[in-house]
Amino acid sequence: MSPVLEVHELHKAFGGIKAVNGVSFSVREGEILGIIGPNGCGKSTLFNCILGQLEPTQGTVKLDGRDVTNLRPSALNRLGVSRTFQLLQVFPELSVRENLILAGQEHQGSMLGRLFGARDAGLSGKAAQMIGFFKLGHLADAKAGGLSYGQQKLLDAAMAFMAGPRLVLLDEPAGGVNLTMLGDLKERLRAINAEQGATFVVIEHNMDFVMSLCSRVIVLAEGRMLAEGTPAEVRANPAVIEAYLGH
Amino acid sequence: MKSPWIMAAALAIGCALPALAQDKVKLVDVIELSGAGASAGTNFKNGADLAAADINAKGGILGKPVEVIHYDTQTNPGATRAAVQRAIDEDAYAILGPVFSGPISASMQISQRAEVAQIVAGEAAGFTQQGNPYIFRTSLSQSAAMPKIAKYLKDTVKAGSVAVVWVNNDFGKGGRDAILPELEKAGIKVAADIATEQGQADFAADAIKVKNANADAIFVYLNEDESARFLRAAKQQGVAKPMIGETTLLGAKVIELAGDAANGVKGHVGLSVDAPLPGLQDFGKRFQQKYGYVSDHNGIKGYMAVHMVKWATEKQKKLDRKGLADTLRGATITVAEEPGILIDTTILKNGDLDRESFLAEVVDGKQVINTVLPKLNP
Amino acid sequence: MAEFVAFLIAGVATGAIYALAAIGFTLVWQTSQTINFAQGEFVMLPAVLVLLAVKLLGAPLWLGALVGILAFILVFGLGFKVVVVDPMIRHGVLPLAIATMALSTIMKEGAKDGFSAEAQNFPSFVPTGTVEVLGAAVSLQHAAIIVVALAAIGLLQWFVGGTRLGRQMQATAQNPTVARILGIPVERMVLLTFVINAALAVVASVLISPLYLAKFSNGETIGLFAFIAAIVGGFNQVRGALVGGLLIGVVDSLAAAYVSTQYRLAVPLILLVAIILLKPEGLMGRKEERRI
Amino acid sequence: MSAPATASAARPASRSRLRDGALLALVLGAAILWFAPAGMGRYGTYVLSLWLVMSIAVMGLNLTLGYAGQTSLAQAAFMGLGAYATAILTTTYGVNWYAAFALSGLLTFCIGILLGFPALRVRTHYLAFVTLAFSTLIWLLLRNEQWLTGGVFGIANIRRPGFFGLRLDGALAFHRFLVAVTFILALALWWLVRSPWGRAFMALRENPVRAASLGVDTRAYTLLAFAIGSAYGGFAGALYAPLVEFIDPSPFSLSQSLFLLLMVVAGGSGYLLGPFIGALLGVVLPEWLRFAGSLYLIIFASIVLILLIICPQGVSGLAERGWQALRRGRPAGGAP
Repeated sequence: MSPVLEVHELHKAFGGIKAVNGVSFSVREGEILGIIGPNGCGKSTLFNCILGQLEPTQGTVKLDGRDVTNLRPSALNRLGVSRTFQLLQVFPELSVRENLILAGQEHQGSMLGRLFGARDAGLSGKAAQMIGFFKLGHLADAKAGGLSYGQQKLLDAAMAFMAGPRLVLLDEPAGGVNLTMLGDLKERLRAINAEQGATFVVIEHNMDFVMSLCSRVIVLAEGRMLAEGTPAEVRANPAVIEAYLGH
Repeated sequence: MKSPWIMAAALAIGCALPALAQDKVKLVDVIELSGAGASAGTNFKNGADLAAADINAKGGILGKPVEVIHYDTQTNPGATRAAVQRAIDEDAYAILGPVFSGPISASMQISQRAEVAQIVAGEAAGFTQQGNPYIFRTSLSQSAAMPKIAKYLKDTVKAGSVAVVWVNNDFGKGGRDAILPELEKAGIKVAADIATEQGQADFAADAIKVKNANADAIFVYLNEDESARFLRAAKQQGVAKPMIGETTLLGAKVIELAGDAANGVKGHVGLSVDAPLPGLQDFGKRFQQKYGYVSDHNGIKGYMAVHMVKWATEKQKKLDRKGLADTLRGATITVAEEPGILIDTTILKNGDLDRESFLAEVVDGKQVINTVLPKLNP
Repeated sequence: MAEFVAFLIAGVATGAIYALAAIGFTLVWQTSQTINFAQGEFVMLPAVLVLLAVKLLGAPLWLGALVGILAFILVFGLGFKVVVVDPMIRHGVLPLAIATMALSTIMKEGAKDGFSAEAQNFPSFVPTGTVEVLGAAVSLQHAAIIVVALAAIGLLQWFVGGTRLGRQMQATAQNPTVARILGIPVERMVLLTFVINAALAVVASVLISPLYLAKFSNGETIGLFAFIAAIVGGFNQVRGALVGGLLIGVVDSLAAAYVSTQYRLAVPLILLVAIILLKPEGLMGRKEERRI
Repeated sequence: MSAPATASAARPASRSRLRDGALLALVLGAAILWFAPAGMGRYGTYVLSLWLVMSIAVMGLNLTLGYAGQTSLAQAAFMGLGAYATAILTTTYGVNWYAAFALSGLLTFCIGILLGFPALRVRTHYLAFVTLAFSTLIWLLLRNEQWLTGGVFGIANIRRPGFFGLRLDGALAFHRFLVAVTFILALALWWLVRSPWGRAFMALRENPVRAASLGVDTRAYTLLAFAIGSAYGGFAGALYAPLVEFIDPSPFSLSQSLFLLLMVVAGGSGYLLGPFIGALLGVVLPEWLRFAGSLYLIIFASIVLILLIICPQGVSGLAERGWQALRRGRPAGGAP
């Protein structure tokens, strides 16, 4: 079975600084891949290169075998790659429901069809389902800007799944979320993975979260891949211990 | 959310004032009080106010006091049209102003439809050539003034080539478009054709261009303060050729602002408080007394406009709006008959004027009238 | 060639006017992200207030100048900051920019109705006369403007870099949150920049008005050109105002000379667009961080 | 132009309901305005007509700025392009007004797309500066190309259109025509902002990066926001020309673009009815203040300034806040 995402020899330099220095890996269908590493190891830059937010200096990104390097974020998303951001990124002036409909609408029909078609682009049902799934039912018509941080985080994740993506990249989903919410979030992600067979890549700082969620983990340090393996293997890897304790 | 509509209706009703009973002679002055034309408009307004005060002090028109109401055009056609429309809804006896040709063009059809005389201060040639019988000027049009200048350049200055400096608004462009064919007719070469912006910060580049054109004379057609600043810049750049202009180059304001640089400037003056006519000089004194500065030609126009209404109304012996325009058309108003007209004036059928004008020169910071040019059709 | 030099020098002289007016733009932008559409009126008004004070009080010029200038700094330095900027700054750049447009109308109309619709001479403390620069005539007034613009920018650079107060101000401009943590009285620093802005406007007004005359409508042109100059030079650098001002002056002068007098305004604007598309932070500006 | 962050507890998003209220207000407003001029005189009628025309231009800018978050200082220039296109086509070439109206919209739509391109590179105030330059360049063209535009002397005697043989030359007839056209254009915009496009525009305003990551083609929507907003400017111009029956470059200058921006913000940017309120403030209020004589512009500007200081979100923002406070049963308080 071919991998969903293939990253080959990706480089990204800012001036003289090499933030990502030759990273290659692939993501298999249905797995939850974790990418960890100390601050400034190039995790976010790697993400942004894969997602077309930044132009890689060198290297290729393939989705289902198709070269998608340098594709614009919106085009990539419509091919089924979805993401969340490290900092909160919901649309504060739109309601929870509208946020979700927006997350799905560009995957439906044509531009003109969206102008003359239904107001909700036929996504009300799907949005309600997501709202239920992420337990935001009582807030469906509230402005997203008025939600608590944890609730916004859930909404953020829900938006990423709205269009039934092939692959979801989550950038520090656990950051700033309290423990109860964290449990909720992990449980929801697992459920989606199990029910829909969705494939994830998670960047995370929170080791416990990654280790308990992911089936495979990649460790980055100074723009390079340091280790790769199951959570248990990685935890036991001396180079990883060195990198983490050394910092 | 219905409130805006209700507010709108209320405001609009507030705009629609009831017509006043005719115990006054109500003149509405639609004039540039803000925007690019504000200086000219303010002069015209003050002139009209002074005229109303003078007339009322002597018992009004046919025993009724004159009331002049001023509405700002913002030097914008849309707003001008609103103001004129309002004047007509308010049963104005006559409309005075505006000055700029855009606002005039936007409003003259309205007064024509309502058959109300509109006495404007514009000098551009166009609007009296459209067969509108209700439009009247208060000054010579550029198409009347420019031949005189071309003749002056040819016969008196004996210039073979001229640099033309003009301000790029309707006034300046109109003057420029009117003088170029006259220069050609007179066999004078145009050595440089230089547009300037109203409110331009600095005239050094223009002065250098004029200097390099090396023409025999320079024709300057700018508004008053720009005229003054151009003269100063030209002096600074060492431009030594004679500066020839029209009313706006030789006015008292220009002389005040330009100081030494104005000396030696010559040209044609339509209306001036320094003209050798007692009426104009007396007006100039009283205007300065009242407003603290010297009136420019627009102040004189405002004063005349009100007196044109007075003369015609007394002539027809009734407050008849349509009759006012009919009486003015083709009339000749003499100072002997109506001192407030300040200078004998003949009104042509199309609203243009014919009257004496002057050739003047600035000597030692004073405008000196050299020659009185007769009417075209005495 | 001599002709070209003459246009160049004339452009530099005019550019100094724009530069002097543009400094204040960059200053208030840096500390409070305020785009002041009334900046031109800020330069117009002090001269008018001085003349008005002389007229109303019947006072000698020095007293009128003192009264007019103090009144201006009080109202348009302090008052502007406290009454207009403070309540609006939290709501983003746009509403405040719009408010300054309304303010510019009030200033313009106020000067017209309160003083005069006519241009007035404004006395100069620089002797009249011209100096020859590379064969071109430059008035002493223009020369003084260039010198003062240079001095003002030098002084500001020294103040910001070399004094304790100035460094506090700079810290405030760069990151108010951190500055506040460091115990810098941020509010007072921002206020200080507005007072400096008003004082600079006074200097510009006093120097420019003898040339440009005191007239209510003068702010329109000066404001537009100062604005263009500030953007071209770099909105977030005080020295950008100088570079931008001189460049725009020269470009304007050369455009009038060699392109078209009717389209001379177009040339600085095309330059402006080119700069924004190629180097948005301006010639001398720092790159502004973009949040993702 | 970040949206005000309200850290308060979750509050109901009453926007959607308000927008449907907006439809009701539009229908009602059109009905009132159809009959309003009765007994108002030609002046009152003309001012109302002018208000409607300006409202259309402000509506367009409100779409570009208020909904899609793209600052434009060129709306008056687009109005000018529309007005001149219509005037030239109808007076010089004898083109039917309706065709000229459509062509004006098409022209400004296309030029709007072109002006949108810089928006793909630079944002916020830098974008504003580019549009400022564009606005002035258009004005220079209108003034200088006398062979085409009449230059500073403008174009006079612009004919008013008819309607299936009905003459609309009279003030009241043309006013009613304007009410109908404005109503249709407002309705179209109402539909647009409720459609998925409207949602995408708002997403573009609030967070373009996030929007792109959700598949929103930010490039296409940015260009469309400019194009549609500009086309409304063009439509307004195509109506302005026959309303005033004369045009010259002055109403399409940079200061007028700024003034239109003022109307958007003062009326409430991002609200469907905001443009009507904004244009009411910008067009009708100064007329109404004329009783104050020479001080009327100072009073007008002071009112706008005070309004903005009290409520930077404009009148609609104030109304929404008051409405919400009322519904929660407590008096409308100050700023949040």
